[in-house]
Amino acid sequence: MIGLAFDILSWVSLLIGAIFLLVGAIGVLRFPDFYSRLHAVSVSDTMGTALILVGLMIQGGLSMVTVKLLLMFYFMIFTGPTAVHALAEAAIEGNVKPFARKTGQ
Amino acid sequence: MQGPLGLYNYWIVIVLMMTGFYIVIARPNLIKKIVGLFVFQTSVFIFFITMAKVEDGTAPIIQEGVNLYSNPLPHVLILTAIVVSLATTALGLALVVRIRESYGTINEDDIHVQDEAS
Amino acid sequence: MSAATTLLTCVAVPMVMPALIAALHRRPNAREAVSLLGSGCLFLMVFSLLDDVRQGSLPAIDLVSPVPGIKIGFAVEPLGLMFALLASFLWFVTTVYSIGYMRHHHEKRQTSFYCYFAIALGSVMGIAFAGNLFTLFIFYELLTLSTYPLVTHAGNTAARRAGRMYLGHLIGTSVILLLLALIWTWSLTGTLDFRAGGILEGTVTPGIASVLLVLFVFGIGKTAVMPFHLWLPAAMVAPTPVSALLHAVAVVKAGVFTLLKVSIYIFGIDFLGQIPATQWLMYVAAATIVLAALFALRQDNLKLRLAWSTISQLSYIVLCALMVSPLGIIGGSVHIVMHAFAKITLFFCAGAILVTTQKTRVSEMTGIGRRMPWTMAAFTIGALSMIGLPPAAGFISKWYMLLGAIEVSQWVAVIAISVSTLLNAAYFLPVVYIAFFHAPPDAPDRVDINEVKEAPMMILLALGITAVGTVALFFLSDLPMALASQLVGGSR
Amino acid sequence: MLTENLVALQVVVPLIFAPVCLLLGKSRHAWACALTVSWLALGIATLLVTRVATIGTQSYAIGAWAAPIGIEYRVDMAGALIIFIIAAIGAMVMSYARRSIEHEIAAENSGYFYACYLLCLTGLLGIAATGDAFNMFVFLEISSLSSYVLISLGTTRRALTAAFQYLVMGTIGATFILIGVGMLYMMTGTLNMMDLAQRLPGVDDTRTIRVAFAFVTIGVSIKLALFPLHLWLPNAYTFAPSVVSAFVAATATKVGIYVLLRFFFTVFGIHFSFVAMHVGEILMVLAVVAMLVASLVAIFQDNIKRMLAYSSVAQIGYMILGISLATSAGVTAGMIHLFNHALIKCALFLCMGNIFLRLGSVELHDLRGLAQQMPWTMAVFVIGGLSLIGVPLTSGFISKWYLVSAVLDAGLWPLAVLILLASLFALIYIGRVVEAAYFSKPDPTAKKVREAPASMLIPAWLLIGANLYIGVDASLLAGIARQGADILIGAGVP
Amino acid sequence: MEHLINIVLLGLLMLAGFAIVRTKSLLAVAMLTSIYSLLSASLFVVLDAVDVALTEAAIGAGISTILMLAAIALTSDEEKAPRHTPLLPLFVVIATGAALIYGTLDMPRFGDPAAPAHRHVAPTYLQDTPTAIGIPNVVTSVLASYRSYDTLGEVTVIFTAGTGVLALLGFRPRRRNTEDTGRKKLVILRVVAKLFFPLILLFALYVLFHGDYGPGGGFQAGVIFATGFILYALAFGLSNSQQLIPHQLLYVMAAAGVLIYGLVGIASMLLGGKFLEYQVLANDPVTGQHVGILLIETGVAITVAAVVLIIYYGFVSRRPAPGDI
Repeated sequence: MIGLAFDILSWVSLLIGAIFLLVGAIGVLRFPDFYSRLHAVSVSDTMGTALILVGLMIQGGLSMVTVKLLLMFYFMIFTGPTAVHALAEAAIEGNVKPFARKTGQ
Repeated sequence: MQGPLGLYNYWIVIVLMMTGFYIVIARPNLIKKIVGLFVFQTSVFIFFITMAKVEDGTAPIIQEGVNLYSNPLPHVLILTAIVVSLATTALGLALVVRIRESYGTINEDDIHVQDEAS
Repeated sequence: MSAATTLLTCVAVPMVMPALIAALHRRPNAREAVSLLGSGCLFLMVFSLLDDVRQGSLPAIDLVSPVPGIKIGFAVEPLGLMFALLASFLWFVTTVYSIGYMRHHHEKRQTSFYCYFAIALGSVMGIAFAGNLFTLFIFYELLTLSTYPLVTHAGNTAARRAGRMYLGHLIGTSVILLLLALIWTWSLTGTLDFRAGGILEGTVTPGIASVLLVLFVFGIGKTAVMPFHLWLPAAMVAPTPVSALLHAVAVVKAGVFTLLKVSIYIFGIDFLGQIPATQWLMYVAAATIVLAALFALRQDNLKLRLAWSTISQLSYIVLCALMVSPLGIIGGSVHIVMHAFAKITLFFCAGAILVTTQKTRVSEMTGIGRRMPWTMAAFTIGALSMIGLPPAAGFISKWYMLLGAIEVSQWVAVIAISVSTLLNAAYFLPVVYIAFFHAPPDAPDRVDINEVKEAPMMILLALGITAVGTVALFFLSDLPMALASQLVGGSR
Repeated sequence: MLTENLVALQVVVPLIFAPVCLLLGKSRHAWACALTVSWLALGIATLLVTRVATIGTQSYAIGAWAAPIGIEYRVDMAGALIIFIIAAIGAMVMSYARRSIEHEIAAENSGYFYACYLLCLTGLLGIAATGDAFNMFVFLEISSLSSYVLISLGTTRRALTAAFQYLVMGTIGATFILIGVGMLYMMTGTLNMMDLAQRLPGVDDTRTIRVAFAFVTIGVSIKLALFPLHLWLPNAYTFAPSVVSAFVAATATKVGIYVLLRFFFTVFGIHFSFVAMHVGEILMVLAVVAMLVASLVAIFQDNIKRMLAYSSVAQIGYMILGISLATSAGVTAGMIHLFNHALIKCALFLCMGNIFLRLGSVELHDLRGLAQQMPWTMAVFVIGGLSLIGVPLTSGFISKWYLVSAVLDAGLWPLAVLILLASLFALIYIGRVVEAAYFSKPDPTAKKVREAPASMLIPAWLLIGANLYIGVDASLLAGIARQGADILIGAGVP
Repeated sequence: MEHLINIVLLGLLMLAGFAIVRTKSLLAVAMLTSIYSLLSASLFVVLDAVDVALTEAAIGAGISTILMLAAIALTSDEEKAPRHTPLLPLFVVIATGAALIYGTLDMPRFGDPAAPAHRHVAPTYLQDTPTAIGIPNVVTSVLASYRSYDTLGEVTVIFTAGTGVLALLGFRPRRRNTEDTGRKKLVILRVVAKLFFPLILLFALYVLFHGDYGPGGGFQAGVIFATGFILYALAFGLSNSQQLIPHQLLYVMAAAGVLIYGLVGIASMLLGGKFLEYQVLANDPVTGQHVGILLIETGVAITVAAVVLIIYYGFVSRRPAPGDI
């Protein structure tokens, strides 16, 4: 019974994570400029991977695998946002202008 | 999977190989050529690893209670080949950088023009 | 000194002489003395071998073997000895001549001239004493290579072009055809030794033998059988002593000598008769005789005329080599000697005229006989010998040739010899006639045209010796005849 | 310890000293180190040859893992001959190298140069010694990568493009070999050549093995610059530093030919290669075309190094022609020519190095009248050239002799004519250089140059001496080559 | 299920491959190549080749991509259209591909346990490794012991590449304070990098020493080790990272790795064994194997780390050339 509950929980987590990733990917394709794309990908990606890792941890139970997944989780939490931040920083330095709808007309 | 369909993996790998090979011989851009070689070699690695796979086997790390493993030898060969590929890529790119410095271009056609002129 | 050692020394002496000559390049007198001394010694050494051969012992020595079944080695046999005697004697004479010619003609780079000359003579000795076909081939190539610098001696564009022609023909034919024939023979028989009666008989079919014979005859480009004859006129850009000794005697005679050796010792005269190609090749030789004589008729340049005459005369010997007749072989062998003496005399004369009057064309030589009576007298003797009239040596060889041709009923050969005799007369006698009986033109240099102003002493001396030799050989033909008979006797 | 580990030491000694060379840096110590190691390798190779000649094929299980499990080093007479010529050329080139390298390569790069040189030597020796198909690939890559570097160190920028071109083609070739080896492994489960030879007959009627054969052949053909896959070679030899041209020209393609021999005769077996796959006919045509076309192209080159490069393509044609006959005589001829050509080409390229050192150019028109100023160097060229043509008493003649008689034995006399015709072309291109150097008047504005230093002349003359010695007495070489060929033809029976 | 993942991954690989052909921007090509490599690494996991997957991810997707980006930064980004029609290359490629497909027709089916490749030598490795070598990871045992000579060759290859890049691009240490001025904003990156740098090195050591038991070994460890330094260099600038590890030390390390490997071989010879016969290194053969494998894996890691850094520094310390013509 408990097993089934964990299973359901894990699958829900995995599924939501996947949806997040998908949404992020769609965002990258649909958004008009670099910064907004970055936005789309950073937030949803971090969340998505985090959820997937949680789902997997539930699957793994109390084992060495879960410890490794935890470590990965730790890494993801740090590196994802940092990388996106560095990208944005580099874009500013490289004079990438944000998209702005022309006013008037 | 039985019958000729059991070979689909190889066929796709061959398509991948030929993609890389095509980039090498058809593209005049030197970096693109190196990329082509990289793709070509990586696809050959997939070919080797594919042949090492044993249906229902697991990674060749000996564990209790498992007695069907995939073939470890191609893995070893490919480990070596990957490093060779890295070496080739590094050397090729270094050459590209030097060529760009002395020719001002990395396009093979332009280089030919310059060589003919000299 | 044993005969074998003498044999080696004969080849080695001219080969090491260049070192001495080069060392003495600042002292022309010493240098030329070395040349003279060397050539004299060589002749004496070759002469010392004569006794052995006459007594029937044939000294031989083998050195190394680069490929199994193939040796580099030397041996004496009558034909080779005859050729060696001839070449070494004429070398001595030519050296005398060269000293006069080169100095008076102010040639450059005389040291290298003498060096290459010596090497070329060494190669001729190697050819003459070669113990097998392989050794012969090596020296054959060496001769080509060592005479190449002599041909291009002038260093100008014309000389270089001639040099290319020379190398192209000689190396080309020898590498593609002769070498192929050589290797083929070796792979068929496993040996390249000269053996009395030949080595091919019994091992190959007449068909293959035909192909081999064709390869040999054309491969030995030095015989200047048409169509591989153009190198010889081209080589005439060389200094006259080179033309005289090498391109009238040493090089071309090495060619026909090789062919004689091949037909006697590789094919064997008897086997030669069974080969279908022999007959056809004889026709080629006969055609060469006549055509070259016709070409000679049209040359105004004296040296070129002599060169075409040489082509014609060489094919006599080729004809004899293929005639399958002992008398023919005798005639051919003796003709090597007879023609050599006559032709070298003629070339000496051409050189003498060039040095003295700077003239090269026959049409300019009107009345030259009055100015250079000795030279032109020698020329006349040479011409007579060429035509084959007594009392010149050429008569003897031609006589045997004709006898041989009649003996085996080769009427084409008989006709070719007869026609060419007429043609010889037609292109030599006008020279004599112009020189002696035409009035000289108005002399631009205000010397008395009737005053005798002969060539330098050394030149005269040399051409005198050979002219006398030409006559003397008519009366004293025993030695060459004896050697030639021994040759045929041995092969029977 | 020494004698039983000889085979391993042959390869391992240069390998271990390559990093040492790198550490020694730009000082002359690097050269001294490379020199010592090269001569050491030659010493080991000499011992190895005698050992193989006296007690037969040497097999060495690395790590003590017996053959199909571990990697085997296997040196038979053919392999020993190749190892010996590589080591000998290596020693000669290194003795020569110092002055030339100081002149042509920036001082800060010389340490890298010597390290790469030793690596290249390692790779080549490894290919010749190994009995394992994949190990061969690894060592092929060592030698290839290091030769890309060596070539790229040439004096002009075109060296870079030449090296790049070589890198691309070489990698394609290596990848083809890898595909082929993979298929072989797939069908047999082994990588050891002897084991492959035993297991292949059971599966050799499959399409996979046929394709594997084709890929290995094409891959190796790229490496050995078989016409028409030779496109990388002329540029590479022309623009590489002189020392590298001499070393690579004399060894790299030769090793390629050895690999081809190994695969054709040992691994696939003579029946499969020549009867089932008809590789003999294909190679024969390509070889003849290479001989004639490359020789013709060589005639029209004004850069002498380029001319020699095309000549190499042509000479490879000779070797392949011998192999394509698939007879004992043919393979013997191929191996003899392989050996001789290494000696000849190395001497000729060293000679070019001398000229480049003094003249700064190897263009034909700059060479006019050079024979007066550099008589010893030009004498090397003349003798080497004569040997290339195949004049008697030089080693080239011996090769031609064996080759033509092998061709005649096979009943293919038109080929014999073509071989001799190609040597005439050689006469023409060598003749052009000789004519310029000896029989042309020097340009009056040209600067006077001195003869090259003795350190550069002696190695070249040693090679020429060996060349002439073989020309006079080839029985030793021919015997070894025959023995090697018989082992190959006999499908590796020791 | 595995087949499904397999097919999806292969499909994605094909997409990536075609995208590489079509894309003109070289930076995009470099990223696509990285994706290609990562996809193949995933495929390797599916196909049970975990060691290879780790290596491919580290080397193919990681280091190679960095090198490509560095090279593009030094050259130019745009690819010009080819001047010749691609008919001949297309023909060659199709012919080669057709030959290969022809060759596949007699191959054993994918995953067939009865294929000859799985019956002949490989079973010996799988059976003997636990007893003869005493470690569970068969890939490591084959790599480091059965076929350790290949691995020596492999280290030599990478060493050759390092030497070659040195010879081609040189390697000049930068002075301080030439490039750090513009990077004041990178605070976050620097903090994170500082945090992760020791962890990465630690992880490299884990991969090195755990290679006997799980996926990993000298190569992967060396690359990861080098990645740590590359991260440091990205965050803190080249000169700072070079202070961390002076370039002379890199030379010595690159050489030392190969030497360690070679000398282990020589040592086993001197102890009376064959080249690289580890059994003689200790009294007990299995211990000998352990010692030998550990030593050579360390050698591999040292050389790989040093060479990767040498190559990286070689590229990035080079000034970009002036604009394209």
